Amino acid sequence: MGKAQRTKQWDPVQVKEQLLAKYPAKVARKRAKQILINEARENTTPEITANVRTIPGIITMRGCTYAGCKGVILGPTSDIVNLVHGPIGCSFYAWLTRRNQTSASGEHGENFMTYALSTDMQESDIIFGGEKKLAAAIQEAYDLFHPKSIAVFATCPVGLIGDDIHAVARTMKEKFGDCNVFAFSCEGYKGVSQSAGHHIANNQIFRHVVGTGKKQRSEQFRINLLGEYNIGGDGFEIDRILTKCGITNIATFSGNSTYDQFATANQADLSCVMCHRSINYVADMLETKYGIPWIKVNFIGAAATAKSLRKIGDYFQDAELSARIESVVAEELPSVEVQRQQVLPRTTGKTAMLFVGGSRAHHYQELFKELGMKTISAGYEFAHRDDYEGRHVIPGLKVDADSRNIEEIEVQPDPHLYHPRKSPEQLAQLQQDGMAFKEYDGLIADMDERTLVIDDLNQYEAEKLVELLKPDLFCAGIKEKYSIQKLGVPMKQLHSYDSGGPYAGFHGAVNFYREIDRLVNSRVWGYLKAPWQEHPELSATYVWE
Amino acid sequence: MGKAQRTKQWDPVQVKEQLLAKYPAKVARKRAKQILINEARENTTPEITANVRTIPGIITMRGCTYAGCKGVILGPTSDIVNLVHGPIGCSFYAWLTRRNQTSASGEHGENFMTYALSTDMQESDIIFGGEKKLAAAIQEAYDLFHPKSIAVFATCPVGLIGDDIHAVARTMKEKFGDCNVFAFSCEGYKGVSQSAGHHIANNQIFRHVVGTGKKQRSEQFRINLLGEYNIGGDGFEIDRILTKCGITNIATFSGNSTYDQFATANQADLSCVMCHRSINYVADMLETKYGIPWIKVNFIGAAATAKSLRKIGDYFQDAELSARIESVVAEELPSVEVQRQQVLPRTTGKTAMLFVGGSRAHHYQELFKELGMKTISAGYEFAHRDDYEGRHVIPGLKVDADSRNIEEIEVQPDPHLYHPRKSPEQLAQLQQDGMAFKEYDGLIADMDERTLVIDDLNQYEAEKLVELLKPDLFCAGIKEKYSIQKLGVPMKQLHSYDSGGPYAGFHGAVNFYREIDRLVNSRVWGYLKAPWQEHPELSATYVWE
Amino acid sequence: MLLKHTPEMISERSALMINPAKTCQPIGAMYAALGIKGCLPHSHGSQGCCAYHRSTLTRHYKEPVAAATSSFTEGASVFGGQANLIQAIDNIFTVYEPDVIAVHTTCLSETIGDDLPQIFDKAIKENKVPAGKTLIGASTPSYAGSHVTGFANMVKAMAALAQPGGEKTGKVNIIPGWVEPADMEEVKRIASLVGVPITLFPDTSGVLNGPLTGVYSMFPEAGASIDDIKASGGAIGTLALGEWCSAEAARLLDSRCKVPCSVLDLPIGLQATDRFVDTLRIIAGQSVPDEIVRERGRLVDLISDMHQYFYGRKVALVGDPDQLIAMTEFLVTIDMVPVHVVTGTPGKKFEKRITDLVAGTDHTVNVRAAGDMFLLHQWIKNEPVDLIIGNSYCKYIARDEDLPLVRWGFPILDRQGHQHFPTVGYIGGLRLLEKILDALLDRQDRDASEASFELVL
Amino acid sequence: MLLKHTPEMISERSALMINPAKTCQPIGAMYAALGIKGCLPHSHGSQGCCAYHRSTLTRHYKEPVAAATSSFTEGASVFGGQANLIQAIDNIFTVYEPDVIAVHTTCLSETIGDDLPQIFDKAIKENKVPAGKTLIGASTPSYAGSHVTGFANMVKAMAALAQPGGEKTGKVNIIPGWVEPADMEEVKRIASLVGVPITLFPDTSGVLNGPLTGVYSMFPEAGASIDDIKASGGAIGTLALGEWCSAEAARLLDSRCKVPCSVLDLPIGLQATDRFVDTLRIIAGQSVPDEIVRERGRLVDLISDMHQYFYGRKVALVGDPDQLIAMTEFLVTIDMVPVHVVTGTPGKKFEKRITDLVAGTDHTVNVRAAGDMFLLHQWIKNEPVDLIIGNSYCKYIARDEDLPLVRWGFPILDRQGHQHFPTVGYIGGLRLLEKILDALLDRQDRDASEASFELVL
Repeated sequence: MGKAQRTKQWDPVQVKEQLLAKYPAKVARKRAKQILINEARENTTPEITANVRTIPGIITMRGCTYAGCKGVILGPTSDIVNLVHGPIGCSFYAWLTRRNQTSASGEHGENFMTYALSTDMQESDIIFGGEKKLAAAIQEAYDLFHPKSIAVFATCPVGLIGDDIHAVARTMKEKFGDCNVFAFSCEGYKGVSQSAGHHIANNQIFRHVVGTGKKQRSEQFRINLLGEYNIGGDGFEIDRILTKCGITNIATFSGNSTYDQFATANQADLSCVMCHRSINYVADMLETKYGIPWIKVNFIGAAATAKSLRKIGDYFQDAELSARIESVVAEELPSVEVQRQQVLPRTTGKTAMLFVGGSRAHHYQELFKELGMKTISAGYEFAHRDDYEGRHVIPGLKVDADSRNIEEIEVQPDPHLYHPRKSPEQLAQLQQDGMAFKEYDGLIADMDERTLVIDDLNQYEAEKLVELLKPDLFCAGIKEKYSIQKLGVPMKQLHSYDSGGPYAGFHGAVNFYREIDRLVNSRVWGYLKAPWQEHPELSATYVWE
Repeated sequence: MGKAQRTKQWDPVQVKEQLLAKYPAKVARKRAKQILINEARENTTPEITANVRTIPGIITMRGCTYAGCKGVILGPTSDIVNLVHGPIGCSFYAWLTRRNQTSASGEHGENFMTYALSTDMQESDIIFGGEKKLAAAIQEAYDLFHPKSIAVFATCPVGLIGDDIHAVARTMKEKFGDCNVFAFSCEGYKGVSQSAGHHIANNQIFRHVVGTGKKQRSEQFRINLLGEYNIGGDGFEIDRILTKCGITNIATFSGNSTYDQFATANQADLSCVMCHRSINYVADMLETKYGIPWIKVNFIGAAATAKSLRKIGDYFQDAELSARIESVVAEELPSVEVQRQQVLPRTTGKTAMLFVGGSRAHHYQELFKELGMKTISAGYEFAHRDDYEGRHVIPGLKVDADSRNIEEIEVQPDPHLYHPRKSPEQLAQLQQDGMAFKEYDGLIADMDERTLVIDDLNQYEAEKLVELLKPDLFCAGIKEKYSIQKLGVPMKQLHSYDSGGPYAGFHGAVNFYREIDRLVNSRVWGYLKAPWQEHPELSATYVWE
Repeated sequence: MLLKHTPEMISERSALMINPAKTCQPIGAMYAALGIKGCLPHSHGSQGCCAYHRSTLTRHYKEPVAAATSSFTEGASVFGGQANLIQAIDNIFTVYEPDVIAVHTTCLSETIGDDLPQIFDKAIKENKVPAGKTLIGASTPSYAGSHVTGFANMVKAMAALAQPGGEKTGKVNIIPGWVEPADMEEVKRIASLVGVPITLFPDTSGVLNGPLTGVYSMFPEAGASIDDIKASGGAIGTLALGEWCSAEAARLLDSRCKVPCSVLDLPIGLQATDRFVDTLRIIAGQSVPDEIVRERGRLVDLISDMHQYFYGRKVALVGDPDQLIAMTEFLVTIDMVPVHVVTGTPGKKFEKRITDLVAGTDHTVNVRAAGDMFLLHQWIKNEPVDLIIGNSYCKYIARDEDLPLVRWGFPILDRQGHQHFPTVGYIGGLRLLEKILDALLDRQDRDASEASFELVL
Repeated sequence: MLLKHTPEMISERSALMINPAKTCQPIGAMYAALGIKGCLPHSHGSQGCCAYHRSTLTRHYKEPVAAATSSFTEGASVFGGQANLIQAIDNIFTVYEPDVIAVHTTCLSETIGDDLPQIFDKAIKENKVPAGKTLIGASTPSYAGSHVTGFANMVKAMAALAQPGGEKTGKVNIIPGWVEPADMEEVKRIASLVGVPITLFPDTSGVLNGPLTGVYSMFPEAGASIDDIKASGGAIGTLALGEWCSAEAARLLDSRCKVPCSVLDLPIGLQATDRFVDTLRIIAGQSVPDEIVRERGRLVDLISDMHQYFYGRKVALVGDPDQLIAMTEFLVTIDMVPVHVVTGTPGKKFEKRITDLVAGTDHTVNVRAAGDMFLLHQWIKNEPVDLIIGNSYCKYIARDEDLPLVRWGFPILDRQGHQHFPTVGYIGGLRLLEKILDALLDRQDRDASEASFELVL
């Protein structure tokens, strides 16, 4: 894998062909639509197929709806007891494996994230139904922990055998009186990826929790941060910066969150969306029901962080806030820049590929740009077309059989809690001044021409891509890590950060610079061949000293 | 090694013959005098040869004079900087290897025991003399540590090349003014064992330190504890008990001791000698020079501890003290007894052999008795005849070539500091009441008939003894440990306690009971043979289930 | 406190499992299938199962774990997964070209009643299975047994490949159980030293502790070959190591192919290894070679040298039944005291066996088969221990209770090296002793006062 | 603080060594001699030397270390130790019946000028040496070099037994240096796998990691035989592993017997092992066998898997020159940063070599050959590190500075297991990586806040 090979021109069309060559025709046809060569077009973004079924037998990076619901969305909340109704495995696998950190800041310092609760369904439960066992388990959880809320998650067989988990939850909620019990029909087979699970999770949180909070929030400059999961402490860093700026984060959905934060999220003045994919519909619902406008933000990358802060400042139109934001940026950015400059000569010109879940495949391109690195291929594991092409495609999205059963909540302005944060005139003025509400242009627009955008990349294509394009770095998840590294290419997990992080905000950027420097300049990849493989010839006799 | 073999009668005469059988005649003759079969005699103890040269080539347990001086006597003192003048090895080996614990109770919490200081003599020093280097090293040690005292130790070459370490020490002491520098001519080749080193060490401490203390000690019931080195915290336990009884230990020679303790040792009212071998002459000198009577004590064994405390109480003739001692014994002994009774059924009837340095080969027989165990053979590594036969033989001891050069200090009553603690009448009365001053009856008197008492036991004899007598436990030092255990017999280090201890006093007794229970009842020794060695026959075919 | 909501007082739970000491069958089947040469494991169910199993195995072994899934949608879940599986088989053989696909079911496909043999037949009829290629199937419903059961079921499916009435091979089948790749290697080394020709299946050595060479091979040159597994029906006999993981397969070989079997404990620790070696030498009709005798002697030696630190120290254990049985015996052997033993895999036989092993000591043992780590933690709160031995999840208990932990078992997610050094055999015993001693002495050093801090231990 | 008197400010010392990183020659000679089959080491000096060496070796190896001494008295020290040594030789051959007595001198006998060859001659003339028995002698004055020098000198004395002009054996001599018994075993295993017939001397494997069987044999069936050592003069060549421990002996074989030699680094770590294996395969004219290639690949794999925890972490090292050179290279290989390196054994070449090894990195290294652990500690106070690697004495520094410690080198007095697992070769590299990672991650776990305590690492 010499430098020469790496830098040589490659033809994306040929690469795409090679990715598809070995597939059965039907698979090739399908995948062809999910592999897009980015081209310059006038005012249009090329169309990609996304959010479609995984092909059986083609080794995918994706997980399931349960993973998206319990693992991703509800996992990071410290004071809700999560009870998985099903055989033991699903509870086990989602137990402490996501690295969402918590400061356990609930009312009584609760932290249930270290507990995996399950009804451990047995064959008899499958045959005779598991509702009684579920009710008993909820009771036992309540008796042990006395939490303010218990969330119940269905795994695959639950839906099939017809357990009515919502009815059980309702009954128990009523019985307890002081504990909000609610349930998620997030069976793993639903939808086509984790994305369906996010949706199910967010809907239920919105329905059962948001707006129920008694506490009146009176802080200045109140926002919600949507789609931030505090992996490796990202949320801590963002909160640090927000606090420094004088901005109050009412609720993060759902990194380091608490039940009460969700419950009072309706009191925010602005919703800021990090991961568009996992939660943009919640932002919409918050606006419709409570009158909270939303903007897209990105705290991945130092410049992006500064930009997002200013965007929030602009929204509030408060001179003092804006000044404070400027002073925070002025205080933090220079030392980040010093670190960047140190690393830059060692990273400039290197190439990266990013294939991760939601927005990270997009956001992290900011950081790579700051490092002078080029993202030559990227894609999402579970995105929809709008995440690639921008929100303008949403009205035209087709609802297929797999998406149809994922509930869309219809919301109306809340008779008591709805109040518009800005007058129509103010909003119009803000928009005129450049503030983009409810806007996201997607990943494709930000990528260079002739790069490859690939949806639901699989094991086979990943390996081919690496062989053909020899990137300096490949980013994906744990399942992909070692097969890529076996090829002699460093692989960075952008789900779990390989136990690293935080990578968000200013401190996070510095962490990331250092980590990428380590990865693309490690000595390790020079050891693949033994000396006798480099020089296999055998001299007739050994030359002694 | 079945039980049957272990309990069968053995003939000590035959055993002795077998121990000697393989030796060259000259060696056999010499060793015959050091191997004694204990016999009942009327009012006489059988005579044994001891404190004689080790036989070259016969693998001995003994160490050298330096080891006895630096390692044993000076090692446990926390606030004297010990500087070894010689090649590096001797300093290295005596570095933290003796397990003498310290509470660093010097004036400023000094603890120099973790430091090994050496002049690291090089060939040029051997050729041209090492005095200058020694002086420079003393200066550097002083500059770094500013101790109140620096002790200098000579190793083998120093004496041979004629370095005058005492002159160097004197010069530096005068130069510093606030630091007592003194030296020990403890070259390893002197004497025949560590014993000579103890003597050299104790003499110099007595000469350079004792009696120089400015502090007036005014506590009640002041004693010195001589010959206790705080291995594994023994001294801590003894001090705990003494303190509880209201007895003040002015100075321990030299476990957990400080310079100032030595310096004020002349102010004690009584010297209590633990290890007769290493220090009895100091007790004599303390009496002669300062008027402090001495008695033999033993804090190894619960009963022995109680007995020793009462002995001290009897000496002071103070009703309150005696009452306090009784109450301490009454408080502590019963729980020791409970522990003993628990272990007793598991240890009764087991046999032990003890071959250790000074008094332990004698004292620990107390503990084994408490465990219902029989000591079938014992001896000292470096004792003199009086340690075996009792002090009555001292006047008749021959001074041979090896002992002649080990200085005996002649002391006189100190013109200022001498004052008799008791009047002659009081002493006479005490003696009449059974108080034995300056008395030690030796090991032989306490051992059963037909047991074997062996001086300077060596590797070969140890192995033979174990093979022939199959004891349940063998006690010696680290060098012996593993060859004994290879024979399938547990081996307890009674120098270092195998990292165990304390074994002195009441708590120590309990520790020892448990440890011996572990050793003689361990499952380990049942694993020596594999099943195929127990049943080596091969069936024609394996019997499947 | 990270587990601050765990109360000391134990209340029996009838329905709620908290902090499981087990996971579900399919992951075991997947691990077992990786021990077949040229095999791609396939999860017949929702794609999340496969993702979870691959992730967990990858985190434990730090190696690529390739496996495919039928990626059920809601439709398949209602109408059956046959179409998905046949399509998957076709895609897999076309794209990845394995020699074998080892399919295991999930709670999903089991609940809807998919019938693997029937689907396999159809796939073959539809020419989706190229010549010379093999399909294996195991029924591994997640709602019965545990990951251990799933492993056993997949191994049983391998044994079902064995052909009755075939040629006598003169070899012995050894079924090693769910042990690390290095353990499988060590079992082979021991058998080879004793002179017993064996077929080991499954065999993940070289698969899940592979080299880094710049080449990724989805199917490394390692694992038990299908030919060897098929020929295992002509073996002299089968040694099943571990009742839970291996016995069923061995018994199937017996009933199907008349290959007699013995079920031994996992050769972990002195005495279980003794029995394993003794069995091998009797089968081989050979003397035990000096090298093994020396290794044994070294283990006994180290036991004696470390004994003072082990004696009477209390241990809490959690893991899988076969491992725990062997480890409990080993701990008793070295005079340690197993105080609490929990596995998640159900089975009363387990509780009896553990109780029997500890019966010879002065102590009693808390043992629970269908237990969980919440209970284990409560037991520890009620009767403290000196050491925990178990998987990475134990670190939370260890931290809260300030106890040393020896990581052993599955999964180990926060340390590396376990793949490379066996804990079976005498050499494995040395490693275990070293690990236990290090844990105890690190703690002793940490807690020592300055006065009692020791250079020499 | 246990080393509370160690100031941060460094003052150069001209005369005073504090907390040495070395000890004296004779102990090295004694260890080397234990690697000869049927050999009783003999210390010609005061009995204290022998007692100290035996104690230290015993504490490190946890095995019996038999050795005799001339037990000098004051008389012998003045008039010479000839009588003592001859008497000792007689007693030893009579009582213990070794095949060989390997005598080393001490500062005492060197200072008085005892001449071993002359004494040996006299002993032989006086018929104190039975037929077929061998005397070896090495001059090992304690006031020159270090324990490493003493080891090298005794090995050189072995090489001096080699007979010039003897039969060509077709074998390669390998002088392994002062490494653990398990390391010697591993060197033999590697050579055997590559297909190079070797004579390894000294060879303490089986001697200082012996079994417990109920039998004590002062002379186990292990070690390099005198016949093989004598025949080493007819070898193809000699590989000396380690300049400090082994080179002199190899060069003597060259000059005396015309056996050519190469001096390699100790095969510790990836690259030094690469060179060792590459040398072997060139000598053998063979391909490197798959088993070794796989082991190498596993090491590279583990390096890559652990790399994130190693990268940029600073290490302080103390030990012996050959070991430190190899370890420094290995640390650089894995992107760790050797910051302070101290050995006690003098030699400017050492300082240059270490500096050169670190030169390729962005860091500079403090290195001192004739240093001591007091200096090392001061260096650490001035530039803190993430890890200490060294012998048991480092635990005092580690405790005071609250640093993790990997015990490696000599002596290790407070842990066990080092005798049983090699750190040489690729497998040894795996062990070192595991130990380093465990030390770093145990610390990370200890120091993690509750929020950042991780299940998966």
